[in-house]
Amino acid sequence: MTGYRLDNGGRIDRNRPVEFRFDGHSYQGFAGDTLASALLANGISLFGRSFKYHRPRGIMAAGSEEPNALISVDRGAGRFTPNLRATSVEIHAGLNAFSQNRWPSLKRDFGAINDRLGMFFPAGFYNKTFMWPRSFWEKLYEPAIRKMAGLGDAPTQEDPDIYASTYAHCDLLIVGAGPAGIDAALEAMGSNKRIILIDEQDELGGGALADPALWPWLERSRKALIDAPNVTILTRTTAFGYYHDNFIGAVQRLTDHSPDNSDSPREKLWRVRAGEVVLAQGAIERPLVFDGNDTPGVMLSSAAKVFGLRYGVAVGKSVALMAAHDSGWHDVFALAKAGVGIKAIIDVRTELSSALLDEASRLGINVHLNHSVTGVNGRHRVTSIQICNNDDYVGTRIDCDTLLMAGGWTPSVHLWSHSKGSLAWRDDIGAYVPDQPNENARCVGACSGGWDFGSGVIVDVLPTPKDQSRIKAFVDFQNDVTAKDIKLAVREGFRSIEHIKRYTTNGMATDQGKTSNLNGLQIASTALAKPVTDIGLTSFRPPYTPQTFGALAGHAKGALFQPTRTTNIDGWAAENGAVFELVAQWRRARYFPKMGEDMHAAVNRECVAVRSSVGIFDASTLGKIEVVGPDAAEFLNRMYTNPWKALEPGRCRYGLLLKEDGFITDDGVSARLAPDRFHLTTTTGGAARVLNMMEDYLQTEWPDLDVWLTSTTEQYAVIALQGPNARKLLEPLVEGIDLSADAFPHMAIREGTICGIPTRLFRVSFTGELGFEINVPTAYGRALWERLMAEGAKFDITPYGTEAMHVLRAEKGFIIVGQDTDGTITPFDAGLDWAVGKKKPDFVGKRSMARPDLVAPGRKQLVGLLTDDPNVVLQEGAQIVADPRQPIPMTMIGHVTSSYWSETLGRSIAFALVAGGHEMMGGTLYIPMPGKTHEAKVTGMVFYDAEGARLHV
Amino acid sequence: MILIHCPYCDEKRPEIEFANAGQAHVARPLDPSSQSDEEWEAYLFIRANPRGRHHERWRHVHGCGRFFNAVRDTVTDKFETTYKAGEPRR
Amino acid sequence: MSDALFRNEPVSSTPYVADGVSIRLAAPLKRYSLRARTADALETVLNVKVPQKIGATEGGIACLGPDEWLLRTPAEAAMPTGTGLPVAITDISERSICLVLEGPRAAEVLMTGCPLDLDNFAVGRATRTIYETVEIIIIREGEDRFHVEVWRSFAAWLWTAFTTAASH
Amino acid sequence: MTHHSAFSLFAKALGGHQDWPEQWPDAAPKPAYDAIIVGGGGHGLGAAYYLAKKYGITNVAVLEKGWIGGGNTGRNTTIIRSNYLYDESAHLYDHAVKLWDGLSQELNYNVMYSKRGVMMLAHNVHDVQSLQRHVNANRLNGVDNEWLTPQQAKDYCPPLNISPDARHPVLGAALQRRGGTARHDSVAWGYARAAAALGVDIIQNCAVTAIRRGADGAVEGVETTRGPIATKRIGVSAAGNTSVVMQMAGLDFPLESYPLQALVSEPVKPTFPCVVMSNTVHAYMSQSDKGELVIGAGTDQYVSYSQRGALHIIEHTLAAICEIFPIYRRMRMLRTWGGIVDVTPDRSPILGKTPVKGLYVNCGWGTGGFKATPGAGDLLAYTMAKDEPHPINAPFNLDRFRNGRLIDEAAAAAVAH
Repeated sequence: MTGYRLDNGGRIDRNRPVEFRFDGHSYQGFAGDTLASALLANGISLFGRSFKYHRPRGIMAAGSEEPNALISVDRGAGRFTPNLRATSVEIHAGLNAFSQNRWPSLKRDFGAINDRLGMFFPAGFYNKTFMWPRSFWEKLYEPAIRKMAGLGDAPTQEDPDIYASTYAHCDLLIVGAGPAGIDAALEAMGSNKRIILIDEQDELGGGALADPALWPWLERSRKALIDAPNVTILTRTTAFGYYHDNFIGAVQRLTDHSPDNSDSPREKLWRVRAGEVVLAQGAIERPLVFDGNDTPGVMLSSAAKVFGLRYGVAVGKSVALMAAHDSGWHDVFALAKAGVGIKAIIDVRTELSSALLDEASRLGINVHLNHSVTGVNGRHRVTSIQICNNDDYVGTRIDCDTLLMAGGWTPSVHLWSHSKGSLAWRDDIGAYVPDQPNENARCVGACSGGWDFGSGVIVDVLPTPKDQSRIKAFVDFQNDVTAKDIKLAVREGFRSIEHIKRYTTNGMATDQGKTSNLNGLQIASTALAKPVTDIGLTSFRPPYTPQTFGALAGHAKGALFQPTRTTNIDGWAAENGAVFELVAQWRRARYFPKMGEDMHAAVNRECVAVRSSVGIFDASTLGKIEVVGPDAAEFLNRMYTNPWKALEPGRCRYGLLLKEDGFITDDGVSARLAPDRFHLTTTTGGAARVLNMMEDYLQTEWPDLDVWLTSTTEQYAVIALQGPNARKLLEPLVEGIDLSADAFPHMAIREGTICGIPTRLFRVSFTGELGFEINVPTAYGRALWERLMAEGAKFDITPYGTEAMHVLRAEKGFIIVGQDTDGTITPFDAGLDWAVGKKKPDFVGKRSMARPDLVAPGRKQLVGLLTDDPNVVLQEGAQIVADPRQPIPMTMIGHVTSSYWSETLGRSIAFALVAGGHEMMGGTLYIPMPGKTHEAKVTGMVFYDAEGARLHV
Repeated sequence: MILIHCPYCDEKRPEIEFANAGQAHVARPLDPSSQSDEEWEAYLFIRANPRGRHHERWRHVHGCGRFFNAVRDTVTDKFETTYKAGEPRR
Repeated sequence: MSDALFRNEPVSSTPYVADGVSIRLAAPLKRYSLRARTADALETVLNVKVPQKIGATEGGIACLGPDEWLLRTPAEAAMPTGTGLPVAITDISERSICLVLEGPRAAEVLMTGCPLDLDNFAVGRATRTIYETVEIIIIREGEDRFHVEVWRSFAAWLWTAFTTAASH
Repeated sequence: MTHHSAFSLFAKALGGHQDWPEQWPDAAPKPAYDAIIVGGGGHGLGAAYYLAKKYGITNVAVLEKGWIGGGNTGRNTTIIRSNYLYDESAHLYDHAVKLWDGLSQELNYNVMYSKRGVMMLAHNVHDVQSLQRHVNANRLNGVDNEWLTPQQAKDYCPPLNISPDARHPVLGAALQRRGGTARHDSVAWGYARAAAALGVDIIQNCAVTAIRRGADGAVEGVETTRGPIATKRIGVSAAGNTSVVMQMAGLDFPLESYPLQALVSEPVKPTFPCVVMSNTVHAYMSQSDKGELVIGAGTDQYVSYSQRGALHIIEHTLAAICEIFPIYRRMRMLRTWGGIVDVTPDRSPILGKTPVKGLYVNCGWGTGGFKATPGAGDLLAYTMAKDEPHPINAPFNLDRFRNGRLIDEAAAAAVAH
């Protein structure tokens, strides 16, 4: 034996040595080692510090249930990962791992002072102190607590790795590829079922990997499964959550085990829908609870077997076993045969089968029945143990460097519980086992409570002559919860296991109680003198083991996070220097700055251009719905506030849409193309919502109407040409439409062609200028835009963005739903009485408008505001008061909804919602801002060309 | 992600194709103007919100586009049945 | 008037080719949304056979819902307007583009974000569904060939999603 | 009751912590009480405490069907703030924030209220307008809330990604410095312990099965799984289960209950200094004293009492978190859980009298109830003691759904919590 590496055996590849680093030191292991097995082979026993007391900790387990040996791995810039379990990290060349929660070093940790003071930090201590003086909590106590808490360091740089995700479907999903899972797969393999077999480890086999006798069978089975076309095998994959209707989330780790960072995904999220689920997750061995059970070198018996027989590592040179279960005996027998020195077996029981005793005797192992370990000596590694007879407490010391614990087994019912399958308590094994399924699922093997590693007894705390209130017998090793913490919680009146868990934090560490829950339950049960089943069971929640944020986000990273919708003309805007804004899911050009211009200058220029010549605007994002059918007009009449039946084909109308609660939800100009065909427009953000709302009424309230709705938002690119030269620019390009004022008046629609492409041409204006909105099939949007820019050069055509559009419409008193209204505004509040059909008996929202508060005086109403100082542009969202001298809290009567500098008017303009505003025309209101209170006069909302002369040309 | 049987498509489809549309069989009064404030409040806002058997509406919005009704247990989240809009309450 | 206007597509016209799958933009199609209470009502207007069952396709017409069909045709066919009849025919030719996924890994790429069980999605079937948060229509044209219709403004995102998935 | 202090902790430590008394006795129901609170969450326990402490009604029972603090109190992301838009809401939540300040001392129980600051992100022009409206309204209401530039936001919270190229770039933020977090369980336990010391009976595992009413319709008591209990005053503070309890009194409510998920990461050393909320991206996050990143996820779309949410909600939440805070993509999700949130049509709570005499209600807090805990408790107590609402909670009545006087923060600002 070299160091702790056994001379032979194990599944490691002794021909492939692997160099790696831990805490800055170089070590060698073999391909197939985990960080835990490789370090153990190098004689390392100290792996980390515990959460609260900073006690030295070694390895306790060999798998993903490990609570102690948490380490960080650094794979280079942005690739730092804290809190990995050394037992699950596969070593590879260049692996760079670090211990955690210690300063300045693992061996000399300043925080270990907590251990000395541990008596002052029992469960819930933080509730009882740190309250005086009051200000010290935030300044002193809390920062100190936070610094001591936490485990590893958080990453500090952006993760360059990518992640993948997929859906998958199968008829049979098997979780866990130990012997039970493999058997289930082999059994189903011959059918035509699609089978997925998942296991968290790097190879199939589970417990069989530590049982060389099973290796030939394992190899045969593995080959058969790989060859089966209907079986998909996913190793290094953790099924972490079991959701509704047999939907299982799993994460596959793809690259962390290899030395090189690559461009391929680091991890992959599998979202599996299964016909049937077979859970074969096995069972986890239970630690025993006794003074010093957390000393490095104390570990689970089953873990020692895994290290010995799977990895060829002796966990110690002189090993003792503390058993309450037969399985530990079998483990040490196997270890002894593999060459590990077994010093003694201590068993809490008085009687055991002669087979076990005979085998121990044959192997020359000392046996102490009816004994318990009562103390462990050694700080960074066990040096000896103290044992006592359970009856007379007569004791003796045994020198050893490792102590194994065999406390029985806990079936892994985590996923079963996620699925809401019920559990039944089994006294004989002191554990919950699966009972009635809630999904099409079943448990097989050890996770169903069926195993062949013998029997045992359940002890909550090992008998000891010591004062129970003084010993440190750990239950939750990572969170430093001791048996006496649980008893304290009970003493303080916490009776439900959920309370005990929360008060002590038992089971809330990164292992989520895999090794601590059942011991905690037993101790609480004893303390409360109630059966376990009376104190409840903490519920298991996904994930089974911690899962990477990035993997759960899957491919939704960067460009694939959320789609940004772009119009056909967006590329031109980007190439021409547009500054964009995001509106709903869309990206829209906000303004087009020329060299050296800020937003203010660009917007002023764009506005002036529209008023003086012609501007061009990409309005493609406006929602569009084609409403077709004999009852189209009737349907719209019921939906919108205003009448639609009399609208003539070829004409447009402003439509105002309320929700059934009477408040404005959307608006837009819509056109009647034919008696049974309308072209609606909606706001950019409202398109999907409006269509859904209309479908709702149509399908469920008025299914008798013969009318159908089709979203045509993306069928058309829409280019607005606005300004006195708009017609002149357009005329030569259009065929089949007479653009003259008489033939094509404001608020009309015509169909024809433009530059040879069919168009629905609207004569509408959101600027107050002569204007057209040209709808063409989307694919031609950019080409048409470029043609208009070229042809418009002689008019100095100016592209303008949403900001100029906002200014222009505000100058004309047009509202923007969602900015000037906010979901609490009626048409009357918004001054849109004219858009409400007074004679209509009903429309959506009409009845609600008659509710008492909606007709009460003093409602907030939309008005214009002109600041006394014309240069002051009020902040949108500024609050308005009637009396600026009142103390805080002030009575606010409204707020500014829209506010701009109007270059055309040479002054600022604003809209505001003001309580009783319609009755305040000419009055003065105040806008108190930090450092200055502004004054403004209440006005009408139309600031420019009130008579509309510029429109009707 | 629950599976929902669309009564129009006649197959179970994943939840993300659907939009829940609230309690079922809350019919809009034929003559809203005749409704008292209390009646109108009930139509607009009062909901059963039962712990157990619940009638609700879904829309297969990213599928066939249709609204339909369902009976689902709100404790287990399991569907008892789904049926087409306009069919009587089950 | 000078040259005819060019078409501007949201994704590259160069196919993306990866191991086992290619992704390309289909040639422009005429598309119509056809709505009626029954297939028969549509047949009367269109004078062609209209599939009755949701998911079925026939002659370029896919039945997407109980009252909704999608007609896709390469031809510049004159469509009736259905004026005055209880049907709705709406030109949606340019609302979406079509991405063609072809090759033995086509289904695998689609399944990275589409929650449907494509093993049980027969050739010839069509449906509206979703890829992550983006609505799509898939039409299985062959064992290894899918047409994916997506609204234009989402097409660039979907192209990136498909090509990224194909590259893995 | 042992007074909690560093000294008592020290003294008990010397005794091996053997003589700590019960924090609150496990009471059995008496035949009658002056007042009963249905629901042993933070709100209900708080109401019982204030009934006894401020209004002299000490013969009070809190009836909890499970274990106290086991509902939304123990399942939320512990955010405390009061920077609400409408006067009514700002006053309501600020009443609570004022009580949070000093609550540890008042209860002699450290609830670990940490004024870490709550920062709400603006990602587009609409958000900027909306959050500036909040800032201005709060300033004139005397509620602290200030506007930050993107760089100031990053200075306050260094992990924040303020790249203008982000899918949802940060255009600014509103910061309430008094906002923060508290330890959720401690709030329930602290109120329970303090209320019990004043004579309140805290009765767990006692589900109300019926509400008894007299000939005049007024309440006379409740039937429970532990027998009948007489009382003339019942305050229902049952969160997601309110509809079920109200139906026992024949009342249909404007409420729907939805699953809401939350999650935490593995604990790490201090890395995240405040609370950040983004309504546009649907994510909010803080770091607990223990070191876990605490993350709120979205609600599922359907009514459910299963306390079980869907995976795609978690996927979307973590995708959003990783976009706003890209340094955390390699962090790992440790635990998820689900609560049941009761949501009203205007997403504001209902706190006041009901049409049934002697029956009072506190519900509809949606995703935002934790921050209101002391205020809701105090105001429910006031309303029960005086048989009329306090001016602060008077606007949060049931009548508003009839007369239309809604308090719709969400509609007003697209800010739901």
